Amino acid sequence: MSEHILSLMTFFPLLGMLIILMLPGGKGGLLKCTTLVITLITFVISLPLALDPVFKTSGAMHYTEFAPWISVGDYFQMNYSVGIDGISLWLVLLTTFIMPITVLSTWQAVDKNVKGFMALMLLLETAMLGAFISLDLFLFYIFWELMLIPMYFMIGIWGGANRIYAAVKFFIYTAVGSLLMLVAIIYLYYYAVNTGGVVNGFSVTDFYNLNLHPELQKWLFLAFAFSFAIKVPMFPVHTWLPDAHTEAPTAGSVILAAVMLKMGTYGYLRFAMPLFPDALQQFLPWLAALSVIGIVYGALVAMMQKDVKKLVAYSSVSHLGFVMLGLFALNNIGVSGAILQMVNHGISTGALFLIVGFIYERRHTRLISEFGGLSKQMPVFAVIFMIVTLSSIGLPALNGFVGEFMILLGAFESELRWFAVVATTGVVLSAVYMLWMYQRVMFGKLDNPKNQNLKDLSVREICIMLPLLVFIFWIGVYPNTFLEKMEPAVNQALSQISGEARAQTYIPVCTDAEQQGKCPHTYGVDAQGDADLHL
Amino acid sequence: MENMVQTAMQNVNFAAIMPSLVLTCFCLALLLLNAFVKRGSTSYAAFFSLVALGATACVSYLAWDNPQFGFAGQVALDNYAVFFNFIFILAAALSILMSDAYLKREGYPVGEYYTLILFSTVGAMLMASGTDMMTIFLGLEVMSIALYVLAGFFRRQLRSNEAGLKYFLLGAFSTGFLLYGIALIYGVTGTTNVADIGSYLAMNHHLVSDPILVGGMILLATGFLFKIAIVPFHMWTPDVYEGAPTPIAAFMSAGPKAAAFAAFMRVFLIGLGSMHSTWVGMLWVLAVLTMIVGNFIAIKQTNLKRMLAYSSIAHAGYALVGLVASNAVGVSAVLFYMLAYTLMNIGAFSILVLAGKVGEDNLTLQGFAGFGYKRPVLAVLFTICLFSLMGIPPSAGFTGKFFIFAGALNAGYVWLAVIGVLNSAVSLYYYLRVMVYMYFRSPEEEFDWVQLKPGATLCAVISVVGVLVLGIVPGAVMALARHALF
Amino acid sequence: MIVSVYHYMVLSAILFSLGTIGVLTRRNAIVVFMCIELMLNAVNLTFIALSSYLGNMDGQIFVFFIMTVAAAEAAVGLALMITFYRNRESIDVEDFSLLKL
Amino acid sequence: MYDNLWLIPFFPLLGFLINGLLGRKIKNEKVVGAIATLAVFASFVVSCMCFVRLLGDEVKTHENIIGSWISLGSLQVDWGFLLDPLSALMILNVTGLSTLIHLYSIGYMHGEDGYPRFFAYMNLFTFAMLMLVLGNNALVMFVGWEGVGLCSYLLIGYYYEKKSASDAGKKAFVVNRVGDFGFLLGLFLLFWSFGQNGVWTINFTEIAANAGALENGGIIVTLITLCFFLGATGKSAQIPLYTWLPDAMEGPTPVSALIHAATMVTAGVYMIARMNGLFAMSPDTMMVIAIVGAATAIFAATIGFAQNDIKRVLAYSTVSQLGFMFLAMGIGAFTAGIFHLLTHAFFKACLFLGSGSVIHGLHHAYHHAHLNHDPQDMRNMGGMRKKMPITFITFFLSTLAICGLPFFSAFFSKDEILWWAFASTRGHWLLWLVGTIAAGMTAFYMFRLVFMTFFGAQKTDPRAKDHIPESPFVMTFPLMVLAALATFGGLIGIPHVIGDLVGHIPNYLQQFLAPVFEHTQTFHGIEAHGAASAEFGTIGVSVGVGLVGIGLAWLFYCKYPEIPARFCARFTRLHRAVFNKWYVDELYDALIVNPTKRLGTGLWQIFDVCIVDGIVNGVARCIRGTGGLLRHTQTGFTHSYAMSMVVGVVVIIAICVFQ
Repeated sequence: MSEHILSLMTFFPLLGMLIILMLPGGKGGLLKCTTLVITLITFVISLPLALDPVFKTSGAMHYTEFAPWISVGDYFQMNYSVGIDGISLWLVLLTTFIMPITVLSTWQAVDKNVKGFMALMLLLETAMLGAFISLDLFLFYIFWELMLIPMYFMIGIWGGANRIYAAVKFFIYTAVGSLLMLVAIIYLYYYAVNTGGVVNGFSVTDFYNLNLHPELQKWLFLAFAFSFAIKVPMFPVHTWLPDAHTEAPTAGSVILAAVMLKMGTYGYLRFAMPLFPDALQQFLPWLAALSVIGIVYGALVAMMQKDVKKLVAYSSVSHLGFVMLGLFALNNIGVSGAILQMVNHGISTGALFLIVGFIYERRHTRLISEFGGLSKQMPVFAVIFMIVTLSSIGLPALNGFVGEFMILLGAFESELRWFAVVATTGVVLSAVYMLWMYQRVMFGKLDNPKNQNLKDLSVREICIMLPLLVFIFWIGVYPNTFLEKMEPAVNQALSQISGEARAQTYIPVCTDAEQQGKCPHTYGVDAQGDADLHL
Repeated sequence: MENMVQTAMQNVNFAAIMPSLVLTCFCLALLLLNAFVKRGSTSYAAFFSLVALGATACVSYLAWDNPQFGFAGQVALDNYAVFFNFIFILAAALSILMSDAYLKREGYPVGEYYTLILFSTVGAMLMASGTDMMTIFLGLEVMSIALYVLAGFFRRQLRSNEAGLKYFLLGAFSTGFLLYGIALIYGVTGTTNVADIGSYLAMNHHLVSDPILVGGMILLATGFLFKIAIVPFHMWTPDVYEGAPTPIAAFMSAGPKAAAFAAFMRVFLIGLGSMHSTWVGMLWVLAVLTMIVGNFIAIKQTNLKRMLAYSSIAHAGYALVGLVASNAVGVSAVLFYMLAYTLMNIGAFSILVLAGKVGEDNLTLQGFAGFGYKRPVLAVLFTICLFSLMGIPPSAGFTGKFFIFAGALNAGYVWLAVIGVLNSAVSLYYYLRVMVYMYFRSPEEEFDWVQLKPGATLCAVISVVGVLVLGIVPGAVMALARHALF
Repeated sequence: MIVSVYHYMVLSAILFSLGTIGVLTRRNAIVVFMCIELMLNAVNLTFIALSSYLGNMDGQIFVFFIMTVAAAEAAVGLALMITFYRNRESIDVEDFSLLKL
Repeated sequence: MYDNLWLIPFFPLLGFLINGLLGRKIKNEKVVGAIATLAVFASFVVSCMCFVRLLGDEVKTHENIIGSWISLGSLQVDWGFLLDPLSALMILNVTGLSTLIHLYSIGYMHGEDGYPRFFAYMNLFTFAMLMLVLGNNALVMFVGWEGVGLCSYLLIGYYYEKKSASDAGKKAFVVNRVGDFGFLLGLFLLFWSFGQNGVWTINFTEIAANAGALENGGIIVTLITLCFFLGATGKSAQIPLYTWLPDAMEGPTPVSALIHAATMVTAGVYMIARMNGLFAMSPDTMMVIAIVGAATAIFAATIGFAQNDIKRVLAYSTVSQLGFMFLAMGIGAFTAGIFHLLTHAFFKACLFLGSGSVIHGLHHAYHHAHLNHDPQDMRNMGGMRKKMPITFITFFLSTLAICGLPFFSAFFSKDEILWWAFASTRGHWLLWLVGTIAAGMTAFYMFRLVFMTFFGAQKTDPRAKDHIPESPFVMTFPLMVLAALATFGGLIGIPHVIGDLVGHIPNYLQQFLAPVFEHTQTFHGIEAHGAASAEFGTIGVSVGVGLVGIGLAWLFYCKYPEIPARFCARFTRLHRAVFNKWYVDELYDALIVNPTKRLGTGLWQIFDVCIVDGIVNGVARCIRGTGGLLRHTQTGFTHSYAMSMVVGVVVIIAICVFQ
């Protein structure tokens, strides 16, 4: 049981999807409840992972499962190989934790073909969890691409006015990147095989040990980095995000912000950086520069937005910039801060999108100018909104601060000192755009007649927000709960990147590795043409 | 005198042509049957031909791992041929499944239709197992002549006539090139037997750059590339697919294309393997051109049949990449891809058959607005096929492309692979657009004319299941494809 | 002068080219088809010449096949043309213009 | 006892939670007010106990670690508190004043809607402020640092329906954030530079202990301290970041008294005192601080001349007084700075509350008469002393104190600062001069205020004038207490010269604070040396200047009230400039705010929409365009198809054969 906990957790939502498809389409309530239950069960399944003390002591992969999957002689070998360490642990839990909340948030928001929506949500959850736990690049890629499909439909079917453009843009934008990564993955594999590297399938952990030629690393890294950069999204390939976020239904935006963006950052930390350390060193300044530009740029652009949702979307660009900077600091403070900030961003920005959803459901507009003085009408909402805003600003003793502080401190301790200095201005700017938005929405006279009789948050909506608030304070006041479990894994990853772990010699993994070493022969290229090919 | 006869008789080995033989017999039987059954219903013929195909499949299966050679090296029923036979049979069976209701709807309930499909299948099988230019040529013609008729089968429909005529004229034209190529190669090597050509050229390597031989090689390639629909020999494809009856378009895009590939690869890898350096560059360029032209023009299409025609050109380009790689991975990837493509493309066509009105004027993007809400099940099946054509996992399309590009990269054709994936990124656009219309637009029609005809529906379901299976556990089939290499 | 295989080759090449040019230029579908036949016969000529030059029969056997196939093609082709003519009252190749772009 | 330090911030937090969560359920104002006040009072009691305990204790520094906060590798941060003489004084100051002001607010805020909200915020503020002063490391201090900023944001924007109020709140927060930017950078630099020497710490005691690790007067330490000072200027409203404080007067008056006079704004001073060892290591920074302080002192004073809003005058006077404190810190007179911090807390709190009482009265009157004049405009006041005697007396005493008349509290603190400025090893006679002039100006505009408000003819609207009540006891009681403190509070720090005169009264404050500052001062040889005569001289001068200021004020605003008008008419441009605060806000808008906004829009509209998306959509459009062109090769004519085949073949043959 416990050794299959990851598979169980990952594929349970898929099972749930089938159940949903069985149910009659008419009964929206039933469908929503079922989905809620399924996601909750998934969350419960994933809980033991969080409680397991093993992560405190070892940074290796745990709960690993391995099964040969596609094995075609000397051609290639793909395995179903999954595992989890202190890094993916929190992202997995973030996913399972955020899903029930998003389902709850759809209660009123989604009324047309609920069945499809719920099915897609569950499919999406499986895809996201799968991507976080895959240790085989091929498997990872499958889940990575699979994620696009549900989100594409979510945006396209339940989205706003400009949804078609947004959906198609989202799909193609992201796919272009990942297709290049696919080429890189295959190339990496055959390079490994043909140069006699011992790899068991597309296993990342084996690829870590390859000593790739720097020139080669450069190209492969670029392919990976580009693909992940689009997902993050890093400046300047972030332009799909505002559209996607703005058009997506609330649940979609929440998932997109809370989990899917983390795919990119996670991809950097798990794949791009440790696989190609030399290339990373080569591009580090440029990438750091892009992240810092992203921080400032996102903030400046967010400041001038007229649409609340777009504003939050751009703020994501800024926050993710922080995360990337933390990763590139390449020291345990920065990287741990980055991982923590991934979780924080998931919670805070997720909460912000939910909040935007609340007022959107009430007023069916997202234009800041349409609001004003709401706090008179909706005091509870005002309080929650304020707390979330502050956590997104990074007020000390709330979650945002710990992450940002560690990231900046880490960056400052590393070679990226000056980048850190520039990035710190983001602290000022975030206050500007968030508070300005809060002021324009919540403060002032309640003069717009349409806002005169808005209802304050319902019990359900408060229940949606409460768990998030709990974590906002928890991470802010006692982040060690999370830090202590990610520290060993982070150190592992860092030693991987710094190349200390790379010195170890290849361990033979599968028996026919020697034949794999030989490149499958080529027809008739040589004039004599090997006779054994002929009839 | 006597021992001459002896040797001749020794060379006769009916086992080597058994599948074609069996199927031919069934065809003749069906022809007679048609003569005695009164017009109106063709279900019996469809059923009969399915049985025929089943039988043929069994017969071919006997030859798996038990290769049969005969007729002085004219035919070889090796695993390679058997694998392709299965593709042809599958393609034919699926098209036949969707045809019955279709013919009724369009008002051509004629049994000969099935006979013709079976005949062209026979031709395809001959091509796949032919190891001599003569057999290959014969197979090609048997296949094509049947297809000429099928393309123009709706004889009261001008579009269909036009499709048939265009296909016929251009097909015959390309045959001319093919034959001239064969003749020239014959002139240089003194034989029409593929293996002998190969060994001859391997021994006299100086001939490889001989202009006559090179010219012959290219003319020969032209003949095959025409059938595969490779730029610049692709032009007939959209017109013919659009004009031909939909099931025939589906069949043509799968079976004959695969057959042409089968023969093409056999001839070029074994017969002209020594000239690899000469033709690989040419195919590299043609593959790139084909992918680009196919995808780029498909973007502008509004008629779905025509769009699928262009997409089939693009897919021929992807498949050709595997041949350019011309290593074990690449070639078996082509085998796999042909199977995958057969499934996903015929699946897509079967939805068109089900969704079409009489005359099929509604098979446009606009015509599919809101299809997803009115006919959810069909729409989902269609969607899966389209995602597979895009190459999004987990689908046969993805694994197929993955293997193809794996071959290319293994052989070191990085840029070819990059161009390939970028092209499939382009292709996303027009496939996604279909879904945009199906799901993101509100329905304008009730689609009440759409009934789930058992045959076509079964066909769709089979294809989709196949697509998913090949997408999730492609290992076994790919292993077969690997095992099927000559 | 001695008529060598090269003369045959050249002649057939010329015939083939004539056929090709015909296909490209003539408008009447039947004439176009006859041009194709001309190409095929050029091929036949090549085969015969080469076969006698090389001294093996394969070429000549091939020719029989080609002739047969050509006959079959002719049958099918003419049938198609007739059906087309029925609907369009023309077999001008320029009139096959319903399907395009 | 020391292990219960955490109780001190805990009680206000508790109060905040109760009022914050249940406040709206508790309908009764009295209960809400009582809860809040008692919460603060409780922590005041605890603080007193700690203080007393510390007085009698040999060991002067005690830490109380609650638990670990962030613990990762070299970064080890605790939730910990530090009690030493400095923080002991501060907690007394904070909790004491806070209690009084809470008490006052019960009366002042009576009948406001959002009454619980107000007290919740006030408690939260007290909590944050206590975290700030008690924190045993820079990060916990930063929690308080930002926390007080947040509360001031919330309380300034208390009347959130007024745009001006919420604007002011936002401005305060953002400007403070600019300061925090400096604070953070300083923190990073500190952590890093200490780390270079193997000590990874941001703990104050360890910083003090390892300060030697850094190069004395080196660039690093200068940078660190300058960064921290930037933080201080933000929090304590010094040039260039002082602009938010006057606007902050949009908040209710008790808020101004507690946050923007007595406690929060002095956080910067406290922070410097807390890290005096570090600051003392960089004479350059010290000089910068001193100059900025002096400049602020005099600059703010000038603006104080021309304001008519009673609270704004007090606000600028606060800025100016803070300038004095920074001057003190800059010249190494840490004790004097803290001393002035305390005395200023007393009298400025009293002044604000007094003005509040006046405003309250006028507001009441206007309300009664259904007028909506501005109750804060001094031009509508005058002759108040008869209407509200207690307020007047307390206010007058505090004014005398701020003017530094002999034996009032500021007399001792301010004069000590000036003496240090004159005689300190880090001082300079120019600094002294500026300070003295500023003192004189203070006297002038403060008495201008007093005369305009309490003396002369009553200029209040006749319909309202008869309805101005004296404030209730809950409001006057704090006034009296504070007035008393303002009057006699100075006696805790009598300078030696005077002490010797009267007969060996020691400087208690100096003795008490010695453990914190003495080491630094001796180590860096910071001291004020000079003859007693010289010290008496400076004292005399400043007192004289003060009297002159008062005299001028009397001339202008009692004797010949027409003079100011004529003066304004004479120097119109100058007056307008001063009246508009030297146009500094406008300058900042023009130089920073608007360009940033324009940049934001530009980046969005041009870079995002045009360039990036332009490229993205452009590529798509190109592909579609190419498709449209290629499409036309598909003419539908069999000839052209055949032609393409032939051409294809010919070209390929040509390439392959003739290459």
